[in-house]
Amino acid sequence: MIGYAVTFAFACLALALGLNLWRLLKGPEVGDRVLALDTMVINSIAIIVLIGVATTNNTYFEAALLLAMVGFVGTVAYCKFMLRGDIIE
Amino acid sequence: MIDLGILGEIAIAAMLVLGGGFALVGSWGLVRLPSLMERLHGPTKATTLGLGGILIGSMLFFQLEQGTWTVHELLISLFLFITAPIAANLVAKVHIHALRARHTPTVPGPAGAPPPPPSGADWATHEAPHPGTPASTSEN
Amino acid sequence: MAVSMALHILVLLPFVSALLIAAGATRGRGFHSGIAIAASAIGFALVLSVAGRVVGGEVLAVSTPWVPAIGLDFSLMIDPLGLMFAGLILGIGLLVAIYAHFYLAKGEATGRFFASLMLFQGAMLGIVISGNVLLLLIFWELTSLSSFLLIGFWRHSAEARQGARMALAITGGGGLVLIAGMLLLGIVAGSFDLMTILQSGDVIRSSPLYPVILVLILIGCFTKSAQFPFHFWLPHAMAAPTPVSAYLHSATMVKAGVFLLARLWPVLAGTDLYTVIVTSVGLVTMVFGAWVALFRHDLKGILAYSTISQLGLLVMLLGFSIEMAAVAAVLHILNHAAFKAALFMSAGIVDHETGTRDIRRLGGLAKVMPITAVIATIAAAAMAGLPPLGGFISKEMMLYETLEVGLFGLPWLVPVLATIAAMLSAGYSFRLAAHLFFGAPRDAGPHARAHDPGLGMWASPAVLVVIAVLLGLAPMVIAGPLVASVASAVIGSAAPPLDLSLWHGVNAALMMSIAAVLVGALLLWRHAGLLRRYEALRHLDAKELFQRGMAGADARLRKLMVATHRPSLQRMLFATFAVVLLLIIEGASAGGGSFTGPREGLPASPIAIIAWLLLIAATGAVLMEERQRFRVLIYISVIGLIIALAFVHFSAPDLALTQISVEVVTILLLLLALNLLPKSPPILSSNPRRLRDAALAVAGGLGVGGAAWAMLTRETNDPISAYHLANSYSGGGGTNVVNVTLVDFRAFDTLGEIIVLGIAGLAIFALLEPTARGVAGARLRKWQEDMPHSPERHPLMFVMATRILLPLVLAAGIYIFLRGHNQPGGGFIAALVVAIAFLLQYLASGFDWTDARRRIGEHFLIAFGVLVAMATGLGSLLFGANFLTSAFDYFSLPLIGEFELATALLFDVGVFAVVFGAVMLALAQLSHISQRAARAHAAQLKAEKLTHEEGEP
Amino acid sequence: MRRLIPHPGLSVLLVATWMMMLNSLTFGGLFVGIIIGILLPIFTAPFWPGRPDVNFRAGIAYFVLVVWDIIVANFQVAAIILFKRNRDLRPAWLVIPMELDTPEAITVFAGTISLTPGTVSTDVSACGKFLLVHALDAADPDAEIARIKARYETRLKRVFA
Amino acid sequence: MTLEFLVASAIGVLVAGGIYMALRGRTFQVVLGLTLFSYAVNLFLFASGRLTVNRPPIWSKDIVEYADPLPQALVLTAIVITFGMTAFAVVLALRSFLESGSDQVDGDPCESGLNDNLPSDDSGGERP
Amino acid sequence: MSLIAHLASAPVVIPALAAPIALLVMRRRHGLGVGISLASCTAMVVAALVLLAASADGTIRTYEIGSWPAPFGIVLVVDRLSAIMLTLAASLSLLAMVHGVLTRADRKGWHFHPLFQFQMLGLNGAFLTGDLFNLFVFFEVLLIASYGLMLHGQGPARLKAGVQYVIVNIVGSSLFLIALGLLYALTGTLNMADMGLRVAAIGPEDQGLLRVAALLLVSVFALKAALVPLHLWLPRTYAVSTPAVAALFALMTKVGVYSIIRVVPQVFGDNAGAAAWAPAPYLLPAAIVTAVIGFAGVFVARSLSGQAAYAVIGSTGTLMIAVAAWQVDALGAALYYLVHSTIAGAALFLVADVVARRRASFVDKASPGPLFAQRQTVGLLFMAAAIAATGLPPLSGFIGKLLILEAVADAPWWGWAWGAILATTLIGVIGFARTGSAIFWKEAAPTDGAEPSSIKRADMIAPVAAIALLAALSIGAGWATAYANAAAAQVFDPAAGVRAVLGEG
Ligand code: NA
Ligand code: NA
Repeated sequence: MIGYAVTFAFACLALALGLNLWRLLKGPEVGDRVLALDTMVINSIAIIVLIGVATTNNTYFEAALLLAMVGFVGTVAYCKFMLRGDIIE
Repeated sequence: MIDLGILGEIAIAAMLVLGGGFALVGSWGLVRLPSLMERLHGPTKATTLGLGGILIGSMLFFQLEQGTWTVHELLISLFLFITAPIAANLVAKVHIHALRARHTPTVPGPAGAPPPPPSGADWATHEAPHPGTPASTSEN
Repeated sequence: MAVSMALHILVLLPFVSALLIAAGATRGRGFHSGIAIAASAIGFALVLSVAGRVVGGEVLAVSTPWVPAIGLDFSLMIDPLGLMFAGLILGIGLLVAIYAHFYLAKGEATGRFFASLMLFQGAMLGIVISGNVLLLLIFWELTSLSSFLLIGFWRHSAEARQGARMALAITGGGGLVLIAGMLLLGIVAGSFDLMTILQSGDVIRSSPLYPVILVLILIGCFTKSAQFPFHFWLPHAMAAPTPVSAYLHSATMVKAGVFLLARLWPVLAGTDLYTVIVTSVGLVTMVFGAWVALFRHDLKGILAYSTISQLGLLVMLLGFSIEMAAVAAVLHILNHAAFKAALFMSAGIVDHETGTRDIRRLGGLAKVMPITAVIATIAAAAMAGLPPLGGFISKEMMLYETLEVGLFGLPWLVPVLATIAAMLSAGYSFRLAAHLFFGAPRDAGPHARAHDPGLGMWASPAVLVVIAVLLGLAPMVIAGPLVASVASAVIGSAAPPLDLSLWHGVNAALMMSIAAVLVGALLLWRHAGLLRRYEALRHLDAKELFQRGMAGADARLRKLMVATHRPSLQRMLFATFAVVLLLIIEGASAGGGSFTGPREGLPASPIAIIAWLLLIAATGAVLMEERQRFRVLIYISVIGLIIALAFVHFSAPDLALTQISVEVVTILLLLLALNLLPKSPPILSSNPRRLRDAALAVAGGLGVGGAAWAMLTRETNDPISAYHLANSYSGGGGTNVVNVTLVDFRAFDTLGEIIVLGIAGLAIFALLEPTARGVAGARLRKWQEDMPHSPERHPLMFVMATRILLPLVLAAGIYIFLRGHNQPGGGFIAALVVAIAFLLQYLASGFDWTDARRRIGEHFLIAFGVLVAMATGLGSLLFGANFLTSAFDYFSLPLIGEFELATALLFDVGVFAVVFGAVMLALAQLSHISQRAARAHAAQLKAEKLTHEEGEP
Repeated sequence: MRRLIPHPGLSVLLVATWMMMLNSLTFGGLFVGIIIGILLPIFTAPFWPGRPDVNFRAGIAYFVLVVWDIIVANFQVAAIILFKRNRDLRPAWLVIPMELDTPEAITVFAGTISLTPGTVSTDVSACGKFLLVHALDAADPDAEIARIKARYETRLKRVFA
Repeated sequence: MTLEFLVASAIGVLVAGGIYMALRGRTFQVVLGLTLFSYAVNLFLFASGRLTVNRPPIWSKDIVEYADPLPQALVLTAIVITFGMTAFAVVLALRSFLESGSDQVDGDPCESGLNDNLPSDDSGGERP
Repeated sequence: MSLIAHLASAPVVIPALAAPIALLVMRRRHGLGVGISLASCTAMVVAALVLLAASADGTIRTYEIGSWPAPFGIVLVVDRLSAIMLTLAASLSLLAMVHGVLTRADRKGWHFHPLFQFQMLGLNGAFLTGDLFNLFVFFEVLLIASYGLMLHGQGPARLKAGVQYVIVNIVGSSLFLIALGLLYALTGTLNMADMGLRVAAIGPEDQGLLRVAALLLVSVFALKAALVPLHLWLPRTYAVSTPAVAALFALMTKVGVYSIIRVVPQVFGDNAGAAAWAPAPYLLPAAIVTAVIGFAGVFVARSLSGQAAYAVIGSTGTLMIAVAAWQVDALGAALYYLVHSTIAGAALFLVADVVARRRASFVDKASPGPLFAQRQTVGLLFMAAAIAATGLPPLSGFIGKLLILEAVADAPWWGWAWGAILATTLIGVIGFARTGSAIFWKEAAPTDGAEPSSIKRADMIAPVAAIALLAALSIGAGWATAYANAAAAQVFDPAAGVRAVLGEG
């Protein structure tokens, strides 16, 4: 049962990534693209956690943790760039 | 290995399905909602819960399947709790800034342009926060 | 004196004296000339001291191994031929030095002059007494170099500079050809020892390489000896001071070619090829030189062409491949040296006294300069081949020998042309003497203050003229034994019986001589008319041709080089990719084997396919929207994310961690830079170019992707990493094999890697530190923001979030650092995480606020980190182990439990410090400059506003 | 004491975080965690000037409430995304007057609003007295403002006493 | 479809993209091209250990099979070095732009190291 | 283990310590930093000489970093070839450093001394390592340090050239990694000796891939060596660099040549199947064209530094002609000429600087300028450097060229090689004679009157020393060529290397 659930979740996430890509390419606003990227990061964290479950291996959690910690830095930087140009002023 | 009860299995599977489902819904919202401000709601919430579901599923899984407590997932949630609103906030700021600056692809959504605050001051994105107010985190 | 010492002194003396003169270059003329005269005199005395033994048949030789690998020995050898030339070089060198002392004005750079002169003397001596042909080549090239300095002595004159360069180009180039010839000669002979080569004549002449060797060596000789068509450098070398001409063009430089022809006569001569080439080149040169000499007006020009002609004579004689002709050549070498040096010196005196060398402005000088007139007239008579002078004897011998030689099957050709040449040379000799010293002065100006110079100046030519006379009057006494022994040395066997005298009875040669003199007189008589006709003809000026050729070559080469070497990065990269691509294609097709290997593939899950699609789409988007720089960065982020996921999927957690954190820092960096760069630049490339680039890109992608496919579908080949897996825990004390590899098995790589990063930090600092000044500073000040920015610097929520994130992320960093040895993580990733935590502060709260709160400078961190890593590595030396050997142990403390301590962890501290320091240094510098730019902008706006307000009322 | 433990809440959070990262309960781990919990806030104190007074009990209660709200409201948003047509949506801007007066409190308030579904904090006014919030589907903006103020701001005022 | 195909084709696409971008005329594009190229290179180097799913090289007593740790260590080193190089290149590109006002990668045709800022008819500064 | 056993690591340890220490002390005490830097260079010379002497008898010294046995750990290998390169690098570093300090070039920007020491670390590491990936790492160390040094002092020309130099080399490094990946995938090892053994066992189905790897790897080295057509990056980069740095850079192309010499016989030698000597057919034509292009550049360049830069290319071409014969005596000749041409190139750059410093705005352009200080001596120095660069007697270049000519005489293509070498010599001679006569002989009235005030003779120390080294190399040519030939013989006996590195087993 867990196996099916994992497969289902993977499928959902795969689809989600595809939808993110669509928004990423479509835009139209810069904010849309940044948002799409941010969502991709969050979905990726989920994927990494799922890989851990699927392979019964928790070696990958650090990757997920790190992505959660620093993934948004990119988002923030992109936004700061759009707002101020100079991201570190 | 601890015997995995059917209930545990159901719980894990439910959490994973829920999580996957929410993640998908969040990303679907990103695609179908009419403008950036609406789209912003999808990922920041549905996706967090989606991830939350998967995290809880994972925690349960390692507890029930492996007999090892993992609390790493909570840590991930903690960080997301802190970072997700910031990301959303900044994207929103970019939007209203672009609206005001008339950057071309940016158009107001169904809610229109944001109204100004009732006081004389404008929003911080348009007007530097006044010194001495809580909104001001001046350099010193 | 021991032979070896004498020889070494002989060859070293000029060089040592050149050095001495150069060292005392600022001292007086007397010092310089004194050393030169003394050195030449000592050398000459040395030659005289051994002359008896050598003429007596003894060959003095000494050899020291120098470069055995190529058979280059420092071998010196004096046989009669070498002796004669050494005597000429030193004897005439002595006279020239004396002459030059008086000739050169006080203010001239006599130090430079005499140093170069002695250098040249040494080089010439080296040529004639080398016992090893490679050594000879060295001296040969040295004569070209030192003559370059001598000819260009009056460097303010363009003539001198061009003449020097031309001489260098021709004689130096000929020397290079000679190298090829000599090397082949030595290779065929099996040795570069001169004696061995001289004994290998038969082997060489029968070698299939003989024609090649011959031609190459002849080119070397002909260029040096100014043979047609390489003659044209010589007249232009006349831009040199006269002592130089007297030296170079009488007995030395130009004679080097003749010397070498004579030297190698036993080896090369005797074949039809040799005879045809050498004889005809000599003959043509002889006639041509004499013809031109007849119509020159510059005294030195006349002498130059006469030298060309006389050298042609010598070459022709050697070309006959007849023993008696060789004897005649030897004798004429002596004669020519004597009269030509005397003539050059006389010309110099005339020039010195009258201020001109134009024969059309001179005349009747015999009245005012009688001594000079006597000397020069006798010398000219010798040159004309008048009895009872030495010139007559050798010329007559030459004419006699011409009768023995048939060229191209025409027995009359050589004698007739030789006689014509003799007529012409008589003609120009007569003209030289007559127009210079006799008749009426043609131009009062130069004539006015002319008088004979002091003894110092005329002594040298006088001595030479005396010799020239004696060579005619008592040839057998003066030169008989020498010529005989030299001739036998040239021939390689005993010389034919020698009978040098003025009178050999009435024979064809005498008739030809008489004809020559008569016609010569006729030419003098009818000179004016002939000259008009000569000048009416259009003459091909070889110098002009040479210079035009040179300029043309320069222009064309230059155009080609500039066109192909445009500093275009696009070209550089295109060339690189194209070369590599071609090599990949070649390797794959020539190497053979299969494309797809036998390894079974792993099935791809739908999510893997979607991730792949994401990557492809993002890459495509990068290419489609390459000019939308900001968007492109977002797409790059996607690619980075997918690659991190791939690393997770493919069991590489450490890599995933690294990829994630590096990605963030890279994006920050790119955004910082992008802010100051143009955001969407205009299109630069044309469409065909884009197509071409795209084709190359696709091909490159197929190549590398194909290689990846081929690699991935093959089985592994017993990789050494099995050892790492097996020894990681037991030998390295850690379960994370990747980390143990980094800090232990391959810690040396990691040391290099952190140093790379440290250097990058330092170099970035060095690059950006001065940016606020100079042009960049001005540009920064002019920098205009290209979009309206939000006035809010530090968004509230963001700032507050970072306050709690900093300690949390730092804790995570510590955790990642500590667990690295056993679980994914380690110093590098921890450093990046910590750096990101701090960068977040910079992002949120600004540079100044954050920087004021940081405590440790980045420079210190980098230095400290490298030192810690090095100290860890060197620490193992104390325990007798190799550099970077690690140690670890498990300890136990109450309450805390068991824990591990490993030196590798200390090493990782070094890694941490360097990486953190470098990342912070790079980004802080970069952000600083943006900040400065912004400030400068604000300051400018303020200033503008002020002036605006001032202008208002 | 204030210099030794500048942010007690942070110290506790750090120890908890550390233990979560270690993923095991050992004395050794706790020992290191406590050291980190003490040292890191001291080290990072310059980066967090000012110390909000926090009522931890109220804080924990607030946290539980928010988590619950997140879960519940997530379903609402999911329903909107899945089932509500775009033209039926009633997105609106809410301008919420704030009584909170520390940046920490405002941040938590705004963060809460963002995390709880249906609303995203967009901006604070330059005077610091108003919060701009975007609501995904708010038929009655004023009621929504009142709800948010009542549910979160009132409680937060107690947390940041 | 196999993972090997996905990886190999991704490498190929990244290489193609990298080359194309690197051949553009502006520093920023070139740097991005190098970034794409280095992604591909890192993947390639990683792939030299072949693809392995779910066997991270964390040693444990009872596990026999692991992914090859060596390429991973090499790629880690390569990533770090590439980062340093990229950072330097970016800064240099910026610095050069600030100095010259142009972000073109191609130099002035007159600076080929041949220093032909002298009139071209002057043969080495020497006139007949 | 005695200290002498650790000596093999000295050439990397010394600069790796000196650089950070100099970095630390430089901020407060410049003089002390300079002292450390000079001391480090001197120590490297001493260490290299000791290794040179110790390797003379043919011993191959290995040093296992971290005590991990080869091929599993990284091993340093000191044979005659490494010893030669180390000695050359150290001597050159001392020259360049002395010049940099005397001309105060080290003060014209930041971090000259640390960067310089790191550069030496990279060079020495590259010459020492027996591990292919480690070679890559040291390549990167020396490259990034060279970027910093190349841009030292800055200015628009340097920055523009720097962008190209850096980017081309980044591409080169990426290609290096691809080649490394292929080789590891095929052989499962990174140790060069081990790889040489393992290539023999590669099956027929993998030969194409192996050959691709070989060609790719060598083309990367060819890029570093600046062989045509991969040479385009060099002229401007070297011409605009700070002269003290450019002098050291004269060695940089030789690192590429060294790598080719090191890797091809050892890894892609006789038993490498389809990859055996795979690059050989391409190296010779490339070398010949490189020599021609290089000296054509010398002919047309109008500044001394430009000529020096092209001379570096030309000399590499000449050198590679000999290497491309892949025979012991030719390689011996190549090694001798390598040492010579490196020092000669450095001498040219240094002399160009000496000239430029005295001619104010005329710098080292080949246009007549006003009289300048010590013209006589500088002119002589230039002549000596030009003689060295073109390979005329009496300096060692002539012997080097004779060696090469003789060594390739029995190759079927000897005519091409001889023609190229001799013709390029002439082209070079004419080129240098032209610029020399324009600068040292021709005069022009001062136009801007900005004659540099008092230039001391001290800046001639380094170029004079370089010329003296060449003279010594010429006088001691017997010994030097014997050593070079022995080194070449060692290169062509990979089995001995394998025994030394992997043990008898
Ligand atoms: Na590490
Ligand atoms: Na070790």
